[in-house]
Amino acid sequence: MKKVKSPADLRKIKDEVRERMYSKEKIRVRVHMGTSGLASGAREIYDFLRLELEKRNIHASVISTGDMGYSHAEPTLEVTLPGKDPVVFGNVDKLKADDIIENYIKNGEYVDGILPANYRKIE
Amino acid sequence: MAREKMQILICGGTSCSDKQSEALADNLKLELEANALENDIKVVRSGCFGLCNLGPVVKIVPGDVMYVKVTPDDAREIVSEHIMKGNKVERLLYKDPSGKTKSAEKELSVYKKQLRIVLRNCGIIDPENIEEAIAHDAYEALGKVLTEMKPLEVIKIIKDSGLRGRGGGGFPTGLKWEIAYKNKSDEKFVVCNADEGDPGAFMDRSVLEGDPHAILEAMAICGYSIEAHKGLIYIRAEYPLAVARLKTAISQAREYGLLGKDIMGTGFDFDIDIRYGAGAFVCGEETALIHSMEGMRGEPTVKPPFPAESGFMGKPTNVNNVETFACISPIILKGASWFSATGTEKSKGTKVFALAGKINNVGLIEVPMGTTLREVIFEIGGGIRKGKKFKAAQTGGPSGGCLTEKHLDTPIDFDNLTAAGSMMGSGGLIVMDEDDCMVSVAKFFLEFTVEESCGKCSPCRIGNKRLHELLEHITKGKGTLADLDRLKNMSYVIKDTSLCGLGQSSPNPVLSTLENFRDEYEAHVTVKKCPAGKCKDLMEYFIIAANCVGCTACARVCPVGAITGERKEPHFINPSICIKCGACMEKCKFDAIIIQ
Amino acid sequence: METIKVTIDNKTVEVPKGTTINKAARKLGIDIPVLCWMELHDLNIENKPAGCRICVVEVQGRRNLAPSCVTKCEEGMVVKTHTTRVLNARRTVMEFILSDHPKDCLICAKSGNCELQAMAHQLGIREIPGQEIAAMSTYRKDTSPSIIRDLDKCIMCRRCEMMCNTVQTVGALSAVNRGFMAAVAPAFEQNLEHSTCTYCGQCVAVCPTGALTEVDHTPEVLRALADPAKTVIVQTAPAVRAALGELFGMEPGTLVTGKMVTALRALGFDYVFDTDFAADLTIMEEGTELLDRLTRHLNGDKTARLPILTSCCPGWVNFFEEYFPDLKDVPSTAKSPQQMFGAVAKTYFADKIGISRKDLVVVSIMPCLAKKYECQREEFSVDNNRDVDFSISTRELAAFIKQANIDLNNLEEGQFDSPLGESTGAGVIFGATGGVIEAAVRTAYEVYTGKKLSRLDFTELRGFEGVRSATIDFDGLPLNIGIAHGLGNARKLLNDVRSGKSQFHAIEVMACPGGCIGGGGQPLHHGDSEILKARAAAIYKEDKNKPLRKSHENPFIIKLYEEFLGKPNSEKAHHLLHTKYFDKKKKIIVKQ
Amino acid sequence: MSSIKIELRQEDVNKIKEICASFNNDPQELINVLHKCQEHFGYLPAEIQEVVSQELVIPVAKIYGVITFYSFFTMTPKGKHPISICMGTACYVRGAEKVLDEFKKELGLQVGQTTKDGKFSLSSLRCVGACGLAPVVMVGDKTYGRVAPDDVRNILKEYE
Repeated sequence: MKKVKSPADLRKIKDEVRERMYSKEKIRVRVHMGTSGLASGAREIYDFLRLELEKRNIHASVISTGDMGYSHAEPTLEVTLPGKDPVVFGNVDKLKADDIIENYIKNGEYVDGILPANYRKIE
Repeated sequence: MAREKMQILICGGTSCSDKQSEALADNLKLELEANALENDIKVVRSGCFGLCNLGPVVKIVPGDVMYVKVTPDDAREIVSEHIMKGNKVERLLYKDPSGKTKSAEKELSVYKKQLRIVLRNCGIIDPENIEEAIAHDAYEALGKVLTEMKPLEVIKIIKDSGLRGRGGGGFPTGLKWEIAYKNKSDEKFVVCNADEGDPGAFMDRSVLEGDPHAILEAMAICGYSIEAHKGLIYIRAEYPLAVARLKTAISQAREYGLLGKDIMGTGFDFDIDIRYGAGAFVCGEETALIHSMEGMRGEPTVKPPFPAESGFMGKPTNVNNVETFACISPIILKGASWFSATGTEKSKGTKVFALAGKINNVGLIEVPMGTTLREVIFEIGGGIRKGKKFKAAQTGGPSGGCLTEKHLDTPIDFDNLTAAGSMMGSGGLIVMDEDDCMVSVAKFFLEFTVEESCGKCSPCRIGNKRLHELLEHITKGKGTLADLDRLKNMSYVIKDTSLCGLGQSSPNPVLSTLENFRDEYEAHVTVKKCPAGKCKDLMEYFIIAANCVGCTACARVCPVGAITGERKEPHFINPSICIKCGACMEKCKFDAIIIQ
Repeated sequence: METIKVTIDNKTVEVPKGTTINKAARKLGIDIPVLCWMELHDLNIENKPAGCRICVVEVQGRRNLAPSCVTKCEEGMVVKTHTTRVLNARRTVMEFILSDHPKDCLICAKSGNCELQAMAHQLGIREIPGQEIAAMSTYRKDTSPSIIRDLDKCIMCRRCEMMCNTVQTVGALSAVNRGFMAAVAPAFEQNLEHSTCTYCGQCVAVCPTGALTEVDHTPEVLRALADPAKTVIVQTAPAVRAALGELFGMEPGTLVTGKMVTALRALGFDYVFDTDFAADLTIMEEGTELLDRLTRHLNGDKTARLPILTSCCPGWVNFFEEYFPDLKDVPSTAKSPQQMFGAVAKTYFADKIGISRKDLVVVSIMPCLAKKYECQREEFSVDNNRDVDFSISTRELAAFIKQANIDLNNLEEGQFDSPLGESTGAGVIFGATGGVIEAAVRTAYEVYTGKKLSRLDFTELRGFEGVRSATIDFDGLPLNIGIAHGLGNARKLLNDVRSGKSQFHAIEVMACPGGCIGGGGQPLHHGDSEILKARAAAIYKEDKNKPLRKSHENPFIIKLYEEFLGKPNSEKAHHLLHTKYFDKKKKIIVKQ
Repeated sequence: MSSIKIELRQEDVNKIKEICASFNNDPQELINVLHKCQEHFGYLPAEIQEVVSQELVIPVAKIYGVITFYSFFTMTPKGKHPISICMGTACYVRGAEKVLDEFKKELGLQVGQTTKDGKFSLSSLRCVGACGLAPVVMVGDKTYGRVAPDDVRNILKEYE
């Protein structure tokens, strides 16, 4: 357990985690699992990805997050390939998830149903 | 990993209102095939880039080159120049007002309609992992406040930022904090109102589920500013996931010393507990919320005294909603002027809306204050479903009113919405199309209010019931023109005399539909017709003789024997027997039965 | 005190900071109508839910109309109380309220005395638009031994709820449901009988409409009077005479003892007696018990528990049986005057006139609704024949007198019959808070010290303060006395007794604020505490005018003991004049 | 006067007491206590309210007043498969009312009722937040999206 004893401690954690989260080598998959996502079956997709990525020997971290707000396209997930911008896919079912693994994660090939970041972020 | 293949992304898709992109995609594929590239280069239909006024847009990877306002005819040039030769098609690149060309998506993103401040981390971080939150700036603002600022300095930044309460009323947040700060007491409370009760609104829930630490941190900052050491989150019990994530977040924050005693070694103590709502919309009103937190019926009481003077347990209490709190940390970190640079003169920052109803892209969006309804509905929202005609957008839920075609280009902010007879409310935005009967919509909202009225004051308890009854009467075709005046008078009196915000705003849906769609009301009471064809009692099923082949299918399916006619002769529906079940219309294969 | 200036209807007035618009307007002679709001100023009772919205006014600069009952004046505030906007709003709100209220005024128990009816009249409502399509919120009617609840007539003023919870801390009533079906009811919307209700009747006393009324027993009384085989006698409680006149247009505080006696006689009662006689008897029994316990206690007898608590008030008895059953050996075992009267009447007096108890009907006129329940308690019956057959309230008596076309104003002053109509001033003051203990002190002092009292007016025991205490010097023994009226105040003293903190030797408790003069069966005060004060003054006036003012000097009491009872607390007295209490707290039964 | 006997099993009494104690018998925690009790017992019958009343020292009338105020609390047991139809605005404009009517018709129930065999209960709720799937029906924990009246019979069949 890390007790944060000062703002400097906080910054240390921040830097460490950022390093870990955004290290260039890692594939990151975020499954959006808020109520809306879960109601549309995001849990199934999450389980599927964890299992299949391991089976297919792809080293990736799969995490659950809240929803992005794309209710019309739930379930959604985001894949960040090393060195690339995150890409969000919508209306993901198992078939699509398989497609995503095979085409995008393995080959960087997009599949239909990409939801580009349609917003600005604060930097 | 394989070398990166070239790919073409085209915005739009089944939900996009701009049908050009479909033809464009087809043309691109044809062009690729013509050049035998269809196996090497993929054409992908993507969702909206948020650049609808530049659409359709085509993005080519690698390189992230963006072409704007691409027509189907441009397919050939894109393939022959860019794909085959690697030359950018200059004329399709975006040129900013100064004439400078921008080709990369990143450069264009400033033109995106949405700006995520509140939703900055939603979908980005694992809400159950505090370290990911910290990696995305969580608690940095708290650290800054605790080590570098005095309470009044924090309050000043919030005041200067122009942040107004996102719960509905739009009261300046900094001012609210200042009042709570000035009321000295041995004990004070910070309350987060997460009792999102608007039907069709789920902004707060998404934030709590996606970024709970943003709220905890902001509450602690508020606590420091008003000199409170205890925070309470009042949340709907119907949000089990949000509750679970909040609980996890609270315990992780305690573990990390970011809540509890001596936060970050600064000597400041602040802890947060959760209180549950139990399904009462009125508990969104702050005095009702406080009573509910005290274990009582959530009945509102007269203000003053305001919670800032006498709130939870009679102590000074500052109540803000989730979205308001979610704005706090960025304001502290980036400064008041950063925040106030976005928005309109009197409404700063962004607003999250839950788009729902007859709109293609149902979901959560966050736009700068001042964005127009047109941009929200037709660009971000992808327009009306099934290509139907836009009729109205209801904002502010049961407390709001509807905006119509004439409001499409009004910048959305607190004051404009109020002037248009609606209100910001918590951010539900329900879109209606030509098939929606506005009398029925008003009735729907009144039904909600009647159910949710606490019953304490007579205008809300009885008056809303009477409004609902009269609307029902009208939708049954029994109303008169005089009833419309009565609707109006009752509405004004209920607004004018009710005890709390619920009753003071509950007639808004009636008044605003009456104002904007009076002809529709009049049709109901004079010619007894529902123009949208929604009101069952005003419908009449009718057989178009020319289309009817006399197959007798309708007569056989009619449960009450209202349809007569000889085989192979046009049939006839007896309206006095017909119960308007619609079975005949479903059965008819010749489109011979219509509703009049 | 800081004062501020406000302008109401173009007139400016200076009021202390914190004054509401409504009160400031009253200072200017502007009577803004109120409905739910109610205040009994001297008793610290205020009901201000700001729920009815009848009293709304226009405050310059405010978006909405403001309820004048709770909105405080601010410096320079400009208020308009009768603009067209205000008048239209007030009328429309009233139409709303009436649209959900039965229109059976003609046969409503509250007719003529109903604040809603009066308001409808004042606002000139002549029709209710849309009534034909307006649903009404309807509820099951509930009749308990004392109180009838007809929630169809409830307007959610919340006065009853406030009385039951804040003032009385009985907690039998609560707002239930929400929205259109919101009402005030006991738990599970069961009958009052199954709730913690003490029948104190304070809810009825403040209800502005016919939603809460008393059970009317006058038809039974009429039937008994019409039965030639029955001898019907009546006893009248002290507080009745100080209030009955109000219902005949007399000023509050007018004593109508003699006229009341004449009226009762005219109604056909065979004997008109006075509960005051039984009050004197109560002092003999309770006073003796006090001295006995006190002496034993002072002599170190641990079984003698102090303080002793008075037990005349049936609402109070119900209260401690419900909430303090663990202390049920603390109150005096003496029955209430009503029941002592019944017990003596059905034995001593029945014998005297030579009839069986079955042929004697005892009617009591009480300021109280709990008395209706009390006389129905099983332990107060012999062979299914009640000691007191019927108890009717001051209001019922007035209605009865009017039905018989008797004008109380024009009656001769009559005299109570003997012997059960003879009383002292000590019996009379039972009607006001502090009176019972003052009467007890007058007797106990002389019995204990063997000396004559030099003064009879113990003003230190009088007043309207909710909890009072005084120490009376019993010739060297300082006797600590506590007084509480209103059950919430009683609860405070009882909690001290329970925790052993109480320093009192004796405590008087009356369930109703003000004592019996403010009872649930009295003419409605409509929120005017001046009325209660006037009634109390009348009680003390009657005491002052009595030739005898100490219970033990009542010759007929002395005779009763000589002829019948022996001495106070004798075995016979115990049998007839004392009772026991029951644990009525809800029990959780474990199912096997 | 009160004369009702409250009958409960000892273990149930103990459970309620345990719940109350976990909130320090604090009357302000009434709503939290009721949530926990309903979570455990499924509903809040009079007996439970009486025990909570004694533990927290709140008049039972007040507890009943609170329970009848909040739509989340119920005094009648829910069915084995509680059916909730979202009546949020998004679902409403996409036809939730017709779906609700169909459930009413199929089950012969009104909102708030439970079938005689205790199998189904019907309720409406405000916005489950799956507006993209409107109209939404929940049976137990399972969510059904884009439900049309014609789907109702099939949904019910799944639970037969």
